Amino acid sequence: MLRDALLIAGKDLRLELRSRVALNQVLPFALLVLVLFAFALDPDRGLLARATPGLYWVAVLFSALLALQRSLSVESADGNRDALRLSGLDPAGIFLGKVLAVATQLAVLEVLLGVGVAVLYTTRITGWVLLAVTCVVATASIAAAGTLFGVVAAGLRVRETLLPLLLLPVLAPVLIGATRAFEAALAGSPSEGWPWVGLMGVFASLYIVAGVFGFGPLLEES
Amino acid sequence: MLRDALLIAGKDLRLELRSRVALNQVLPFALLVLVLFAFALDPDRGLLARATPGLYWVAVLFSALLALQRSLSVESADGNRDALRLSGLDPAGIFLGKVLAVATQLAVLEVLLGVGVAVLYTTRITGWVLLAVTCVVATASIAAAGTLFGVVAAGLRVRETLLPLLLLPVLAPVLIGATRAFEAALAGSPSEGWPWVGLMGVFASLYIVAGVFGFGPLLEES
Amino acid sequence: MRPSVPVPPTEAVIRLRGVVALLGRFPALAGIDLEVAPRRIVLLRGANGAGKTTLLRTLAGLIAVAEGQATVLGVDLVADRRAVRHRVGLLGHATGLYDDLTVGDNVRFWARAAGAEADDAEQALVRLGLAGRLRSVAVSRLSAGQRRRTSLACLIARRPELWLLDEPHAGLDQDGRDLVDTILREATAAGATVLLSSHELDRSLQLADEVVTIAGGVVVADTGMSAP
Amino acid sequence: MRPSVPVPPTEAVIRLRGVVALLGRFPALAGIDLEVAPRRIVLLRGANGAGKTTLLRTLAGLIAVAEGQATVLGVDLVADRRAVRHRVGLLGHATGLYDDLTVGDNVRFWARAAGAEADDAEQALVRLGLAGRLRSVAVSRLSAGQRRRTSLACLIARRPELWLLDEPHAGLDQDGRDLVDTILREATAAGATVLLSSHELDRSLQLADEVVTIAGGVVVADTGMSAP
Amino acid sequence: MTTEAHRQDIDSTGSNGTRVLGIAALIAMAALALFGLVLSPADANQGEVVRILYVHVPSATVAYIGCFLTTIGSAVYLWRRSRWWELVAYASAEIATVFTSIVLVTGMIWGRPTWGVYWVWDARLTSTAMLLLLLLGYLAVRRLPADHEVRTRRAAIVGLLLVPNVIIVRQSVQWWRTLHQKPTLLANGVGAKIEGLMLFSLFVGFIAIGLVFAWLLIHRFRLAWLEDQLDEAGLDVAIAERRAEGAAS
Ligand code: HEM
Ligand SMILES: Nc1ncnc2c1ncn2[C@@H]1O[C@H](COP(=O)(O)OP(=O)(O)OP(=O)(O)O)[C@@H](O)[C@H]1O
Ligand SMILES: Nc1ncnc2c1ncn2[C@@H]1O[C@H](COP(=O)(O)OP(=O)(O)OP(=O)(O)O)[C@@H](O)[C@H]1O
Ligand SMILES: [Mg+2]
Ligand SMILES: [Mg+2]
Repeated sequence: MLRDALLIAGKDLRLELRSRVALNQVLPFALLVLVLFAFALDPDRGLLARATPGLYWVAVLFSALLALQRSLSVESADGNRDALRLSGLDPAGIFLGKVLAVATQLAVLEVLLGVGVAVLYTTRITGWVLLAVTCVVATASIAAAGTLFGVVAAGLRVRETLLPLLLLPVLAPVLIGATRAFEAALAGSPSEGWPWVGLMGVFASLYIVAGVFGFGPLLEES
Repeated sequence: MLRDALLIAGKDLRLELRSRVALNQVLPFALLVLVLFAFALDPDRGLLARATPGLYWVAVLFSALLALQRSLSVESADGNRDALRLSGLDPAGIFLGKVLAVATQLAVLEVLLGVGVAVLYTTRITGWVLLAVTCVVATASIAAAGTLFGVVAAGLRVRETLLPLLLLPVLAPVLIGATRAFEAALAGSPSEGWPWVGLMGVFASLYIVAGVFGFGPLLEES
Repeated sequence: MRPSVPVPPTEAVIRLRGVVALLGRFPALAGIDLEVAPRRIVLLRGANGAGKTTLLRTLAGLIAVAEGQATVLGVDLVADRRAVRHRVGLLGHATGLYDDLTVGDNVRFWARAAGAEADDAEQALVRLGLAGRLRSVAVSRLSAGQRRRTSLACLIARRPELWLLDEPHAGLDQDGRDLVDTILREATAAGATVLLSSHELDRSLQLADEVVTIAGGVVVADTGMSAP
Repeated sequence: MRPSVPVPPTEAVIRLRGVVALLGRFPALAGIDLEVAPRRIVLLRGANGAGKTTLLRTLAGLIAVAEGQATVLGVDLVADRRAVRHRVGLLGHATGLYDDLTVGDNVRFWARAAGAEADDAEQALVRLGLAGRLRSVAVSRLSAGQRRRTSLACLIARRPELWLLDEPHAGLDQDGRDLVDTILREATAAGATVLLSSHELDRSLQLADEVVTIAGGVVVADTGMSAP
Repeated sequence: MTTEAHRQDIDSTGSNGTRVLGIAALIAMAALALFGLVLSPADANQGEVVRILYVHVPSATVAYIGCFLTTIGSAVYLWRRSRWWELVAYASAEIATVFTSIVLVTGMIWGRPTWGVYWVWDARLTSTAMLLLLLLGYLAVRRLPADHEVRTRRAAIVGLLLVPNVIIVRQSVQWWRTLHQKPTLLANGVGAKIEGLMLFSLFVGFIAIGLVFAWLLIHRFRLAWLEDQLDEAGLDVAIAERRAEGAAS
């Protein structure tokens, strides 16, 4: 299973290296979302400052949607899904591999986006540990839930529209949790943030377990 | 040209009738975006109320992205782009037809989303004329710019990610204009809103003209 | 090959001189010389990657001519390659159909787009055996060969002056193959010209009046306009 | 047909009894009976839409058996159709390649996924003439036939026990076609079994030991296990 | 219960059992109207609008039940491939969607006079909205334009995650300040006392809505089941037609 996961993750990251989609397109998009929000909320700077953690995570979420769509569209082209089913790779391995690749890309994105926020919105950053742990846990949740529901949507002509529909309500708790944790960290009271991290941990575990077991049946039906 | 436009629009709307993508998926997604924003901005209700017009248009924009992606993915499957180029249809006609189909779908979406916002965010609605005209002009701008840039992105493997990237900065002025016009309408001072509508009108015309002339060369590059 | 018909002394339908075409930076056509007289059926043969598809797409005005001279149906491709498009009919490897529309919808749409009558679409459907159950099946449900047939129906409905066919027999069953041959012979009889690529030599050599072999993006053998 | 080899009295590799398979609600297979002995090359023929692709995909364990009994390589498809998948090799109409990876990357990835060595991948590349310039070309740049070749290379590298080939000659040039035939003969010599669909009868009838004709989702003619 | 048994005994969506159930539901609804609208007193604080309570709260309860059934049905379907449970999941999801919508609508109608707004971003309200969206997502997948097996399998995965998700959404918002009524039935808070005829009317509401739920669910399930059977009956015809196609050529 682990071997299969690494094989798949390696393949996905190599695809990214060769096509540079995440680097050239998702990242600028994320920055763009930040700028757009700044526009939409502009007149009131105080408002912007207070809303920063929420906007950061909304931006991450929308970018994650793009990264996930890319990760899945790669598998649904021209019979690749069948090829995967025939390959004898462990479905759980495929799932973990894809989660790993997406999470890696998201992690890079989050760091860069964080720098972007700090600069654009002039936010003072405190509570590093909490921030880092929140990022890790939230990223795992997003990647796991995203890959799972991505496969629900994949292979259908309506994939591009169905994925957001399924994913956004599911990721809402992650959005809230990560936002609250960030707020706590930035407000200098990390102890209020940790329960949220725990909650997201539960969520991430739920989706990883669901993925490990559910990915097989999902991959099944073309 | 008009005949071609109607032919294309008819085909796109028939596709929607047969596959129901916009109805079943884009609309719920739009509502979802509204709910999500409310989450991200929650703790402070005053903030939400003040940001309503901006959020409405951000939601419209994201949903428009989905509708546009669908409208374009339909053309980029399996050689359809070549077929269009070979068909002898007037490129300007194709452009106008696709704009028409997207605008029709967006118009329906905006009305429903408007009802959603009015209820969810408990907004009192005034200045109907300004609101309606803003919607018409903004929709035309979004559909025109979206279709134009959509063709730039279409046919590339990274279309799903590239379109938002290209489109969002271009539509930022529309976003601002529509938001300010809505704010003016809701604040009961429509006279402040009309200049913005004029601005968007200029913008819409610009993109329609650009599309009518530029669509041919764009369609050219495979 | 068919017993040759005397070639009428008309202007060539296709005339290429040293044509180079680029895919990205790769010169898939590296200097093609070709001349095709009206009402002929010309077979294009060559190994995989020789440049057959690229040549057909260039002739249809889809790929720019990077170097050389090219005239198709009297239109100079270097000056304006769009002008030729609505007069040729290209059957490519891809089918150009809308997956979510039915067979009937697709054929009607593409026929109307090319300015043909609804009647032509109907006849094409009947001709290719798509007028029954299949008419109202979504294209995404079709078998590979049925998809090809639908694509062919769209082509027939538009009655092109120059037919450019990329492996027209591929995927079709025996009846379908015979039907294609009949249709092409009819088309030339009615004044059209046909250029087809194929790897199925037995059948294609029977069909063609003339054979052009390409390799590495250049013509390496040509039975010529006057050859029997 | 090839001069027949005496059939060894072993268990059948494929045994179908009244197999029904649905695509959506459409019974693309409407009661197939079929028996294939080991080390045979069986040709599947039939009109467009007859159900050849559906049959091959069902045998590969990709489509559920809705009614009837089906055993492939000793695995009961009704009970667990996943168990057979890694032992068969399917070449479908689609190629299953990653557009943005190179030919080499693709073949290596699918070979490793099937548990083959890097060496097998290398040999397959060489065998199909992809070891030169093409090795480092992205799959999206390939010609139709080169794409098919890459897909074949992936298949060869995994050395399946049962080869299920959907129009394996389609798109390949003359050399490619001959190569496919050679590879299939070698595979049966090494103990594998081959089932291929084809519309190219001349070539396929030469290759096959046995011919099965299907129409409307049922077998209408079968030269049988014992036929010459 | 086995698939076979059900195949035989269902031939219409009604049966003696459901007719009795239907009549009982009707009577209960009439009783609810009587108690809810006439006999029970208006609330001291809220006045007449409090009567919405008798529909609002029971609807929420049956919506929860529907969701649980969907998750359980999905799980059993994935585990045992039981078509029966799959249809239970599907039917319950649809009915749960209806009742969740009723909760939202009645809640909003109620909110306007009591809170002055139709909607607030309060924990319970938001989580109810999420629940509705998740149900819509489930139904969207179940009704995809794709093969039957594909739709059911994928919908089942979504259905499986329905209840856990709702619980998490609930958890995640429970620390938010809440405008919505705190649990009152079991608590003894000031001004939140509910007693006498009001309590009894609510009780009638539970019974009436519960019966309606059961009646709707059974009928929806049987409808789905019949559709399913029709598919299978149609299969023989389709197979014959398909074979004829071959014979013709
Ligand atoms: C859109 C607005 C509303 C929504 C979505 C909503 C949703 C719900 C839900 C889901 C429940 C069931 C809770 C549970 O059992 O866990 C519930 C119960 C209840 N609701 Fe609402 N509600 C809304 C508005 C209101 C309003 C305006 C009132 C009255 C002021 C109200 C009063 C109650 C009461 C008294 C209960 C029973 C509480 C208990 O005993 O647990 N609701 N509501
Ligand atoms: N960007 C690129 N880099 C390198 N080679 C390229 C690139 N784009 C195209 N090619 C090559 O150009 C050639 C295109 O050939 P073309 O598709 O015309 O072949 P064909 O004769 O139709 O072959 P087939 O019989 O396989 O269909 C191929 O050899 C392909 O590998
Ligand atoms: N949802 C559906 N509704 C109606 N017909 C369908 C549906 N799905 C598939 N079909 C039909 O099922 C058949 C599938 O046949 P299949 O793809 O197995 O044919 P094939 O023998 O491989 O044909 P070809 O030679 O063209 O590749 C086709 O006739 C197709 O039209
Ligand atoms: Mg080619
Ligand atoms: Mg087939």
